[in-house]
Amino acid sequence: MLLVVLLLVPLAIATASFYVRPRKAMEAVNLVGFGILFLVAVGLAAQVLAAGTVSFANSFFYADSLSSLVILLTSSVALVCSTYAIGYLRDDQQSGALGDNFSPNQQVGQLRMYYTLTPLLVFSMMFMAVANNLGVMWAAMEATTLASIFLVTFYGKVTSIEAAWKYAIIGGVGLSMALFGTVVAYYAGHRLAGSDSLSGLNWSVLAKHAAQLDKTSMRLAFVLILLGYGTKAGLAPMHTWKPDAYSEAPVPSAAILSTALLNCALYCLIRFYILTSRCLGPDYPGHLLLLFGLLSMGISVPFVLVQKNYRRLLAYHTIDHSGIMATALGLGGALGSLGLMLHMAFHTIAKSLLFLCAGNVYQHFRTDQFSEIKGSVIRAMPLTGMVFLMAMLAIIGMPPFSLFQSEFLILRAAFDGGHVLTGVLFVLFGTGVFAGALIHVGGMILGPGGDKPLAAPRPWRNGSLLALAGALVVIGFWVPAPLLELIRGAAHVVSGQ
Amino acid sequence: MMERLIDRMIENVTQLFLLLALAPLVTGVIRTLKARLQTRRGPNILQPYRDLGKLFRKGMVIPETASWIFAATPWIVFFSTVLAGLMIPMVAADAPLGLFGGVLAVIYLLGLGRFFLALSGLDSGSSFGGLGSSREMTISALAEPAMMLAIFTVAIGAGSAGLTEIAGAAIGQNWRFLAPAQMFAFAALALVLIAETGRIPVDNPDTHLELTMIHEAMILEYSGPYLALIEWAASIKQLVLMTLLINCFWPVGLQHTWFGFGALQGIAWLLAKLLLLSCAIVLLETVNAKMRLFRVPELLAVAFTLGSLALVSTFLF
Amino acid sequence: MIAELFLSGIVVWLAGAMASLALWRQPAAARRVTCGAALAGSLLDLAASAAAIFSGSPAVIGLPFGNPVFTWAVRLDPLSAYFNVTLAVLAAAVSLYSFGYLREMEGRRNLGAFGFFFNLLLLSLALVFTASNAFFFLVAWEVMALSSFFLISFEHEKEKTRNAGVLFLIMSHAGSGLMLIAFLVLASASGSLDFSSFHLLASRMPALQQGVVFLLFLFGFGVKAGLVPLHIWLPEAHPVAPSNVSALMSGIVIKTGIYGMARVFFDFYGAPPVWMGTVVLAIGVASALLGVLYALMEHDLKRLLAWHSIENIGIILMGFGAALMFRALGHGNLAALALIAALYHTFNHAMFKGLLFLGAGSVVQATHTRNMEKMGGLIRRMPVTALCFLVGAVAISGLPPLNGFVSEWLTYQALLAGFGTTQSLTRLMFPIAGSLLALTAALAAACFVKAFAIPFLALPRSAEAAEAREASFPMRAGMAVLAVGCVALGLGATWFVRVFDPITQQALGVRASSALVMARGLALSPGTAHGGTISTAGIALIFLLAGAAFAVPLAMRWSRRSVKGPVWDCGLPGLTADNEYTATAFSKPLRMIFSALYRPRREIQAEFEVSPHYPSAIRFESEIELTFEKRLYGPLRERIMAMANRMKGIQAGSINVYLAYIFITLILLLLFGVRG
Amino acid sequence: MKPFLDMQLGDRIVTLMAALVLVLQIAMVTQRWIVVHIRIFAAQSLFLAMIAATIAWFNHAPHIYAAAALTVVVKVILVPILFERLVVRMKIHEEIEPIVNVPISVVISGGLTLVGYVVAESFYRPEMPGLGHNALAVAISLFLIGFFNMINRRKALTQVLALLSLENGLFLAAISLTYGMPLIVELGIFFDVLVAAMVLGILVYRIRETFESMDVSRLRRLRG
Repeated sequence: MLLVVLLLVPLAIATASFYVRPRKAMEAVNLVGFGILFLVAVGLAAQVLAAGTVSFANSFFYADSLSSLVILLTSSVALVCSTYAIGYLRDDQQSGALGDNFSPNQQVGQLRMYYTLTPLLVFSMMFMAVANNLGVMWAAMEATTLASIFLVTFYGKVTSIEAAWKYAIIGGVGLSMALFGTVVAYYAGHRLAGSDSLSGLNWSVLAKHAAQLDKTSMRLAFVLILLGYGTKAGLAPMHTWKPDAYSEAPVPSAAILSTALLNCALYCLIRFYILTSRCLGPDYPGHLLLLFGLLSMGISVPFVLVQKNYRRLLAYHTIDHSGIMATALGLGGALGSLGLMLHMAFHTIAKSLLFLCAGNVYQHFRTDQFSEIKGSVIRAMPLTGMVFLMAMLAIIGMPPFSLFQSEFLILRAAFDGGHVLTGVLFVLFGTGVFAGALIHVGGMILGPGGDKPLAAPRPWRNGSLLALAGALVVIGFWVPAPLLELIRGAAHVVSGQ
Repeated sequence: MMERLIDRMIENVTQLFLLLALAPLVTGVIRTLKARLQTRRGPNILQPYRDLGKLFRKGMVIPETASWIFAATPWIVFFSTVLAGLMIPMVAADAPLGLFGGVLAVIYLLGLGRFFLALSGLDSGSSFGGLGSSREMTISALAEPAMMLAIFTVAIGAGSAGLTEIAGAAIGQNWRFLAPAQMFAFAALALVLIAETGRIPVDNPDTHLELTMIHEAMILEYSGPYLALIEWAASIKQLVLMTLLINCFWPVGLQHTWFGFGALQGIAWLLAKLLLLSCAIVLLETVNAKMRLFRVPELLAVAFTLGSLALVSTFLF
Repeated sequence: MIAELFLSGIVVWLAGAMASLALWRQPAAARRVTCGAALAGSLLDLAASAAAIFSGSPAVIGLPFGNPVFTWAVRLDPLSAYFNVTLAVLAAAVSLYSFGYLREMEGRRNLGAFGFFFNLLLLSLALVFTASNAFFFLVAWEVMALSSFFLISFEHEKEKTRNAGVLFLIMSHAGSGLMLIAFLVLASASGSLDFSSFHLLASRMPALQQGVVFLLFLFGFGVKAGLVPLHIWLPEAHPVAPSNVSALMSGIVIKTGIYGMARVFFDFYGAPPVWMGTVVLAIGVASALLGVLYALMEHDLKRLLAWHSIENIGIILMGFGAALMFRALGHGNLAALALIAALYHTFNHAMFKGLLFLGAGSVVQATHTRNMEKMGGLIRRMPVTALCFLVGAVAISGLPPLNGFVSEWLTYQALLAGFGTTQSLTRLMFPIAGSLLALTAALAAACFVKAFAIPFLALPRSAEAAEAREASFPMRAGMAVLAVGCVALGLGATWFVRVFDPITQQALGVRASSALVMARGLALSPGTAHGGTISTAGIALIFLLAGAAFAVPLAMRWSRRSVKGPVWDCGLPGLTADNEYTATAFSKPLRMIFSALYRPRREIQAEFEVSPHYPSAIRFESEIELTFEKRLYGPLRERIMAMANRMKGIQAGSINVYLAYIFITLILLLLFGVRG
Repeated sequence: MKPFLDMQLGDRIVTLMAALVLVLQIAMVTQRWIVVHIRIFAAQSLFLAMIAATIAWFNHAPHIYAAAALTVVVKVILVPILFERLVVRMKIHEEIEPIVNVPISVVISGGLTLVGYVVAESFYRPEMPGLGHNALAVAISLFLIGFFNMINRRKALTQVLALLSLENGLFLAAISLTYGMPLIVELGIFFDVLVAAMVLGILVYRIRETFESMDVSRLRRLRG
């Protein structure tokens, strides 16, 4: 039942904010709506913790701890970002960044587009998470692309249209590969339950009979799926759209894309990984995932080292981390899966925080080039500067922040599993990214300070900033027991143990 | 127990007396011999005593730029040198103050003195002092490894780093020093001795020619009793190093312990050997000219090579 | 009891950190809270660890925080306790000093942030020394690195400072990467992260693995300890930090590397192959020699001290190397001797290097420059500082009767005894190392003649130096504590070596002190056959007696006959500071002798007015080349950057190319992935 | 009515039409005129619908008729009309040279077809009814060629068309392998395709507006 509510809430938000007139109303609708959504997600998590799995409409909707974790993360990100967006978009509107020489009406139109498309995006992510049928899951995934394209073109700049085009085309190709994979998987399993029966594509069913699936088809299916959803997850070499899209979209949307949407793509990958590993044994999918994971981590290093633009830097960081998570999935096992799930949770917090900080800096300095900011952040905006530095240190795996713990787990899985080379490369790339990020971001935040005046107080933005920062610090020392339970549950789903 | 302590006291006092008394004499002897070798009449052998006496009676001029370091240095130098002197076997194998330190202590006590001497050289602010300190510290630093290698070799031969044991092990086998290891070590140590005591070809103790002096430059600002202390300490240091050299390598006549007649015998032998060594030094000084400062490292490099040769040859033979 | 004390120390530090951060708007309050908390925490820690050294069973303490996936626990065994004592003593002195030192910064800098990271540093150090499993160790390690990073880049408006901080953090992180790998290899062998499960584990692993893990640890910890050639960050980072932080950095932070090595070499390894000891010994010699050689050329007082840290780490490593070799050759007692020498020197270095940095801090605060050439004559303006600095200088030069001499003497003895332990050629290493140690010590003495004489003696070389003011009382007190420590550790050697019994017992199963102490605690002996003895106490005693009996009375008599007079200046009109020997001039002979290493570059510009023989002004400038920075790291960095720039071509912007990547991947996977 | 229930016949028809679809795909690679391009796409989709209908007839799988009908509605009627409108509004007629010139493109397409067969060959199951492997090979080839066509084209609109033709390959695979996905899934997919086509159309239009051209090789501002 909650599953349906979960879908209805964002739909309601979308329709409401499409029809209400004044800006404040739209803001209120979004804020309240996502607040409710978050509560619903928490409720669902509670149910899952109690019952193990929740399903509805003869298991057309289906949620286990894995999907419930993804839902929880998505809804919390959505809530924080909608809070942040209020301050962010108001600032944009005053500074006329929404598009030069726009009439007030057009500006409100822009805002409406944002406030309508974001809930739609969230809606499709929710749908993807609760859909039991792999085909429906695919459809939902495609819907996320469609919903987010016009968020990328939000500012209507030349570059943003270019970014949107690349996003759309590459994403489209990727998703059609994913669909192909789904079809083949269906073929691999369509003799279990009679064909054309809806349940033939139900994950719960396939997972049950994974052993009887047709092996050759599953091999093909997994390759296609890996490339397909890997494109959405931004695994190299399908990652090329990410830096463009993330650096052009409005910051709150970029935050959602780089955390929640990444989780969703990985979620799809995980679902198929489970099927494949149960059918073919963990080695075949595992090695492929390791290959792509390491490639993504490796490819992000040089770009981080010589990056000039901090929003693109963050994008490459996301590529790095999707690589890390793919590696974790490839390593599998109890440790690997636990590491993966913890990392997903931790990364979601840290990365969204980073994007919000970047947003603050961008709106104050009106540039996303390191060279033009040159170490005046800490002076002009002490809070943002501090949090930015902290979050950056967290994301590059510095203790006591939590990402170190998950990466430590993953590495341990690597060495215990005898993947020594993987472990060594992991550390090597990690150091490279560390160096690059530290040099650039450190140089941007610390320094003599420039002519920029002290930034004006911005309650909405800094509020959400502080909330996330607090969460980031606390979670390094103490993870709430239920959350940890949920994560462990998800890890169990992945490792099948 | 008690009388053991008293014996020690007596030994210490005796050796102390020997050090203080002999040191100027050795300097005097060397000077006179050198003069004679250069067919000069030269000063009286006892001249150094007279100099010291005169200096002690004189008043002194303290540079107004100097600090308390300047006043403290002569004492530290003097005491540390004498202390080092009590740690080496002169008459009998067991050094009176052997318990307080062995050869390492000797070297480092001399080092302590040198450290403060160099400080005082810089203390007055005169550029000569600085020049002297800089050169002194450089040369002694370069001399250090050769000395240490030689000592290691000797210690390895004797199976100990304690001077008492070293000397003791050497007693009786008077021709042991003919072993290649010993020879090399001896040569190395001899070179070091020359560098440390500031003799030609490294330094010229008699010169006051600005650009060539080393030790003299450091103490240029000293006068009166303080100068006396320092000069005395310098000659004691020379005596100590010479004794060290001869007693470690050629312990002829060295006694095992101090007892009445033997002690006298030991002293006699000591004097004889010192005389011999002085002659050698004089010979060396007259046939050599003083080196340029930047040739000195080469000399010490030779010493180091000799030391390592000695080491290797203990390994081979 | 121990546990409670230790925990309360941790809590006090934590509270101090939080409180001073909260008080960042009231500088004075923040300063007091910072230093007070640091001091109190150190004293508590001192009590706890001092008790822990001698308590038979190591205290295991679980920390109240931490998440269920990993356990956060500490264990206070003798080794950890020993390093904790070192930390606590130094930290106490430094926090005392900081009461006065930080007052300068009030209102000009954010003391709240400083206090936060300062206390956090102490906290993390204590945890690094005591962490009982690999995970927690790494957490503490990185927190330490982070807080040091923020303290180093505290004056981050200077670019040099920023770069130094970043360089430090990157290298430190690379080092911890190596450690991480090594730990995980061990963990995968033992199936647990607990240090207790690593005990003697490494020696049971296959030879190759053993060697690799050893090297990983050696270099991983070596980065932090500042071994040559991993040292380049150290002379950059230590000087730019505030001086009380530099004291901590050089005194104790680099010792975490030493602690890690001790933990690994003597706890995880049973009897390692001989080559390991040989490697450590060789690296130790190299670090000692290069450290002091570069120090000699330095005229930045704090940089000079930083280079000396590298030298002393080298000396400590000589002890470790010898101990490892002895262990491999089966000489437990000698191993104990060498280990004692190394650990003793660790403590000593913490004392005198901390003292020297604090002294340098007072001087820099008084003269507003780190350049020795602009100081001079300070012994009159700041006598106490000068005296303390002198004590430190004598101690670090290894001169009797202070503590530096004792530990170097022990090292010599170990090396001396080493020759007899084997017949193979490796035994030549011991005497060679010994002689190079002698060279190092002598050069250090030369260097500290310069480092003391140029700033403190003769005439002031600049206006600032001329009206320098003596350090405030807390600063003097802080320095005095450490100076007393240096003296006590020197004279009380025979008493102090007993501390090592539990450690050698734990590491090697040997209790050595009884063999080391002779003549009712009057003298110290190496405990080997005939090693010779040493009695610093006796030497000091004789000095005192002789001084009292002769020096004082005679000096008083002579002073009646003495007059103040001008310095001999070749008859030129009066001596000025320009006539004085400079630090550059002082080190000139060595610069020429070792020019092969330094590759000095000099340029002289003279302006002539009257005749070409009498220049009216001469500008002399000389600089040496830092070999490793220039030949090793520079090219490496450039190569990496060039490669990265070439890689950027991947993201050239053409969507057709982007699609082609995917297409090719797809084809390849279809052809080779699917059909298996 | 006998022959019309004969599997053999069905197999023949499906294979034949699949072959035609493949030919049309390759023709699309060679094609320069955008309008013709669109029409070929429509024709291809029509053949696909017929294949679907045939399969539905011979296997008595009524829900595939729905899929066929949807194909006709969406891909044969709506999308082509939409795009031709777009073409008219933007007054564009001719595609500029593809990146790889025509003959080589054809050769490459041939090679890709081969790849398709190589991959599909491992799926051949004698025990399974004949409609299987041949069509899969064609489907994969369609997919790959469509993909290649996307890489090969410079004009935004043609890339979109290539994308859609690539999805035709998917559709063929779906119906010939598994006799179509479950209906609701099909509905979802077709809805997505329709929306995607519209969204992409709008994008194309905005590109045309901002860049005064549809040449995507000009979209190279974002690098590094």
